[in-house]
Amino acid sequence: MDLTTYIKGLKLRNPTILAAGILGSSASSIKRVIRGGAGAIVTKSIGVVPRDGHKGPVMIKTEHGFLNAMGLANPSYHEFKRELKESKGEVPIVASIFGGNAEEFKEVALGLIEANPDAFELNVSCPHAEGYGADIGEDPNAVENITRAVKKAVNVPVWVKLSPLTNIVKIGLAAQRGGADAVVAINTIPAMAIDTESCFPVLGNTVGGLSGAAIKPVALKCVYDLYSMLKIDIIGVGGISSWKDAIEFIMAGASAIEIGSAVYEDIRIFRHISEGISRYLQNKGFELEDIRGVAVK
Amino acid sequence: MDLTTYIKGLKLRNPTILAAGILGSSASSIKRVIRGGAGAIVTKSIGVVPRDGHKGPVMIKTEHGFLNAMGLANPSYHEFKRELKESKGEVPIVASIFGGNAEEFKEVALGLIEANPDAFELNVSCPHAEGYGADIGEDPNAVENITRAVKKAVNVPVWVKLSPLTNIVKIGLAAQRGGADAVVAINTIPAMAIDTESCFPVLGNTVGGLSGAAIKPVALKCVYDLYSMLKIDIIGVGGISSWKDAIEFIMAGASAIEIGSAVYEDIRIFRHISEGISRYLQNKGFELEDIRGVAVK
Amino acid sequence: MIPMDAEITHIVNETPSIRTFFFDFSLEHIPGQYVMVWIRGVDEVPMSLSYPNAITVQKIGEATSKLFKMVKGDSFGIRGPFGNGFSLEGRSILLVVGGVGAAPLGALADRAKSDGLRVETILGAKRADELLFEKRFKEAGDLLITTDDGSLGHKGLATDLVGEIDLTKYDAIYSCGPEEMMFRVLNVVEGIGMSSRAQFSLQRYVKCGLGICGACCIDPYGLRICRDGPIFRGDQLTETEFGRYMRDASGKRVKI
Amino acid sequence: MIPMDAEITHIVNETPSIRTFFFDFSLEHIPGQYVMVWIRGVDEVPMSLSYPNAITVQKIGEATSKLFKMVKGDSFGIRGPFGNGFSLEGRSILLVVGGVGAAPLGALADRAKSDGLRVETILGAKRADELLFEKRFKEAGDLLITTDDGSLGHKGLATDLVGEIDLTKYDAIYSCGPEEMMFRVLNVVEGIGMSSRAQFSLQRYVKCGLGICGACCIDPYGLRICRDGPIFRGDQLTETEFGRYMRDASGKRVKI
Ligand SMILES: Cc1cc2nc3c(=O)[nH]c(=O)nc-3n(C[C@H](O)[C@H](O)[C@H](O)COP(=O)(O)OP(=O)(O)OC[C@H]3O[C@@H](n4cnc5c(N)ncnc54)[C@H](O)[C@@H]3O)c2cc1C
Ligand SMILES: Cc1cc2nc3c(=O)[nH]c(=O)nc-3n(C[C@H](O)[C@H](O)[C@H](O)COP(=O)(O)OP(=O)(O)OC[C@H]3O[C@@H](n4cnc5c(N)ncnc54)[C@H](O)[C@@H]3O)c2cc1C
Ligand SMILES: Cc1cc2nc3c(=O)[nH]c(=O)nc-3n(C[C@H](O)[C@H](O)[C@H](O)COP(=O)(O)O)c2cc1C
Ligand SMILES: Cc1cc2nc3c(=O)[nH]c(=O)nc-3n(C[C@H](O)[C@H](O)[C@H](O)COP(=O)(O)O)c2cc1C
Ligand code: FES
Ligand code: FES
Repeated sequence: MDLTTYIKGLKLRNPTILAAGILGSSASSIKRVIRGGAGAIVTKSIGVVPRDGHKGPVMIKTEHGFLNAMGLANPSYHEFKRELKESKGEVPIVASIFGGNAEEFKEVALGLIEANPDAFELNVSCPHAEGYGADIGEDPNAVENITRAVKKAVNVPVWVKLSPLTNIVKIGLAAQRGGADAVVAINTIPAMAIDTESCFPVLGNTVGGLSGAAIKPVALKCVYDLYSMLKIDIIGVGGISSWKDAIEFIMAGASAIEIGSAVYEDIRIFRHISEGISRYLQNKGFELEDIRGVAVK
Repeated sequence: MDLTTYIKGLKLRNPTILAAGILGSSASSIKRVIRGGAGAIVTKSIGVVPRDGHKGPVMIKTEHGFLNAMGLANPSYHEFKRELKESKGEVPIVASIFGGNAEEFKEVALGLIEANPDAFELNVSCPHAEGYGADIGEDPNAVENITRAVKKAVNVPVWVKLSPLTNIVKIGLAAQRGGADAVVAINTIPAMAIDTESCFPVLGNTVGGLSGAAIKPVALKCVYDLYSMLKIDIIGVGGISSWKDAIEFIMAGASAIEIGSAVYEDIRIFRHISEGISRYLQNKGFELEDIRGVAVK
Repeated sequence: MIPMDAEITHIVNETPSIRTFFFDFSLEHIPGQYVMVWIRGVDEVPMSLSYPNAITVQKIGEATSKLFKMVKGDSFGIRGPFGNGFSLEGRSILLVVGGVGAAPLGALADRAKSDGLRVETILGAKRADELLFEKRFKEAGDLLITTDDGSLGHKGLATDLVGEIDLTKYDAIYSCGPEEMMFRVLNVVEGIGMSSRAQFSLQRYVKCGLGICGACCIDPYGLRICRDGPIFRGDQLTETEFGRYMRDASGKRVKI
Repeated sequence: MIPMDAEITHIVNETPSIRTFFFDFSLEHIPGQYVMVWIRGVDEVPMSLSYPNAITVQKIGEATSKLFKMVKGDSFGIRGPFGNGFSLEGRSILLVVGGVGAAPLGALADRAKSDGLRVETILGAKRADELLFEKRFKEAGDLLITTDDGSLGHKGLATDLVGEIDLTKYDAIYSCGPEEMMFRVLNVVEGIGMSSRAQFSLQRYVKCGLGICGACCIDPYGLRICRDGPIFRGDQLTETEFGRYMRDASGKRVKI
């Protein structure tokens, strides 16, 4: 079954993409995910200066998902250029970047451009790093300006990653106005856990983001809403761990899907999900295109 | 162990409260929940005119929670007065009400007042009824005005139920300005599911709200944020199904907690959770008051 | 659970207004349990399992009419089985059946027969051609028929016969049909102190099917049709709303 | 999982810089597996289980210093056990241990002894008073000691001895200690074609412990210390970053 997927300006061998911040911090881990079947890679979010990230615990597995507050740990674009270069080859590599304002986003994008990323994903939605991510992503003007600034600076596709804790369609439209080629929904949902034995919040950063199976129905609704209102491609992410999940997102209008927490089960999840999608399409006698947005009545 | 709980103007035998829309539609079901140990009851949300609610499926159990789009089915305040009267007695009964604007909220509140509810809970956060609930609850001015209107009209405590899909602190502060005696967080999170066999969204209303275990870490974070910024009581709700969950919410600052979906396991969940809280406090040598907000550093 | 996809393998026209829809899998269930049937794009409605792989449906309104337009190969969604089901007790039982109430009781008759019980059935309908599962009940044991218009068997109501026969000879009595009918049966068994030996399959607005939403609760004890029922013993129903009123989709009381 | 609450029952001062913290429950584990130790309000750090109910910790920085301030009755959080652990193979094994690397290898020695294996240990430390689990290794089999300053045993490095003895007589070789030390061991076993019979316990920045965040991956195959390791065979490590560089908390490469 042919799963070739086109997202404005990019051609993917299949619609499964590694989500930002998951095993995407070095060329070696990226290549391992490519061997695991991913159709494209989004790197860890990269910024202007190195960040060690938050104190631990930075991530725990809960009964229904995962909580994390990594804190945008990254070695800065200066250092990451090398990883990006070494990653290039088999599948499109999308550089996730963040900054405190349009200038910083532009600086990081331009800083990485010599490593030839195939696209950029703008992280305006990380819920647990003050002054970054969702703090910016709540403001439609900021999102529009940042998108426009990066779009002007580079000549590869630009995706904008959205937070669920806003009027997501409003922010998605802002990204579209700014020239985004696609939006990615969703980042983790702000969340926390408390240890009743010690009375301490469990995450080192106190609060963090919820990912994994728990958030799937929420992410799906975001994709559904965005697909109804936006013209550009929607990339779905949040709790996808099976081919059925992936198909739900495609039926809600996703052009492709990203997989994050589910690498916990198996790094080859990308291959498994692609195979599952193929089997499903074959059984039903559908092409991938036939089911895109089909649940949006 | 004494679990007596005070929420501005109300005295509860324990901090467990039935959440709105759960078995709260008739005096008989309310009394059954009281026998199950609840410290207080919030009724189904009541409006100006009868509503049949959405077409089915109105609710499904998912792997990690529940999805529902009941559609604010209710027989109107005219009809519900009788149920409210018959429910009164053992524990405080809080009438949940909704409307399209401040006038309607006021009409419903005044309409029910002769049945002597012990408090009102204003539903400005239902995610799946157009023109009601969260459509209003996104706007701080609307929330402030509605709260003030009801507060002026009645002389019992008024709670405001918040949606997680907004800047919840902003809306909480608006409720506080409007005179709310407490805020209740959170209502369900907008969500959906798609049947990959038929390509149909599963809920009759297409989209609905996620409740149950999946949303607990999100609700907890909301309570935590509100407790840090508001002066009035916070009532926690969302995914609570064990005494440990309840204690997490109290440690995040909740004065009391509401239980919804977990009645699925056992209607006596209120008793079980109270007993668990008692055991915990006894083991630790704490009073209930000692742990309130203790995780907020 | 996401509803299972049930593909129609076979449709039986039972009566002018009742059809049985067989689907492509079987559900392990206790007779009396129901499923939520999702007619996509229309509604989801409760239906008793009349066979492990079938529901037997009377055309009533929107959802059932849409179902009646379906043909072999079409499909609907199924959640369940839900509810408690009948409890088979003793050696000799009586079934009092009205109309489409034969759906769960047909399944019960099959089970009782294969368990070696003595089964007697009073089967009522408006007219002879509206009698449901006549052959099925006959195969399970003795059958008495009543029709409102006398077109077959006794002219009158199933409950007329219930008043006439000696009920004490049965270990258990099972009834499903219009609520007025079941209410009369309840009154009769109550009169002779047998209400705890009678089981009734109730119909109320069932919405969530999970015991959470409260739509199906009956006064004054708050018993939930969808979870605690749909089968209740007579002694659970005396001095309740049963036979008096029920609630519509909004929760408003309506007289029966 | 929410970290389990581990209450300190007993503290052993092993060396001037190393302590063993026993806690109030035991974890079923394979020697070599680690736990994430949550020093509340400070940080969460990986520590090998030195006993089913203990970790043995060298004071290094923030978290370990805070731990060293704790007394009996204090508690920390524990997630785990995580990782793969050592695989015990053959009948005669050699342990090459440097410093606090004795934590997992002490547990392995106990297990090997109780399984009836022949255990020989080369235990190295800076000074005599920094030797960890000397008695424990002696009880498990033969023990050779090296100290940098010659204050006990052979003066020099553990790896000096490794170069001198005939390694082919061992079925398996296990090593944990400073990476320079393990790298030398790797070079020796590689030279004699035994790298697949040697197992190394690696230390890298471990953040999530779940195999998701990518912090602990080693070049060029992307093996994750936290999930695929922390134990790797020599043949998995040749031509990798091992012994050459590692990454700091930000992901930046730093020379070893
Ligand atoms: C436990 C249980 C088992 C049942 N088993 C059978 C069966 O085996 N065969 C059969 O033909 N019917 C059965 N029914 C009744 C069946 O559910 C209704 O006839 C059906 O819902 C009508 O749907 P509709 O859309 O065609 O009618 P509508 O046009 O929606 O309404 C017509 C009437 O149907 C009833 N109804 C509608 N929706 C519901 C609902 N969600 N729950 C209950 N009643 C509703 C109401 O009385 C309503 O006034 C059962 C009901 C229950 C509660
Ligand atoms: C699988 C594994 C098992 C280990 N077992 C033991 C053991 O049994 N006994 C023992 O004493 N030590 C062990 N360590 C090392 C131990 O984790 C570090 O010494 C500890 O993290 C230092 O924390 P700190 O806050 O005191 O130091 P910091 O002040 O935070 O940093 C000092 C140095 O410690 C290291 N370090 C800090 N945080 C981490 C981290 N999250 N992961 C890895 N290294 C880190 C870095 O090299 C850092 O430069 C193990 C490490 C790993 C990866
Ligand atoms: C450990 C971890 C680190 C993450 N880091 C980033 C990041 O750096 N940038 C970003 O945009 N999203 C980040 N995310 C969010 C994911 O890319 C993804 O949006 C989210 O986890 C939901 O998908 P999932 O349920 O498949 O994990 C991170 C998520 C996790 C779990
Ligand atoms: C079936 C159902 C109906 C609900 N109806 C209402 C309602 O009428 N008004 C309201 O404010 N909240 C309503 N809610 C939201 C709950 O009161 C509660 O906020 C939410 O379910 C989260 O709590 P839980 O996880 O304990 O269920 C409803 C929830 C469910 C599951
Ligand atoms: S139908 Fe919802 S409780 Fe019975
Ligand atoms: S520490 Fe996160 S992948 Fe290993």
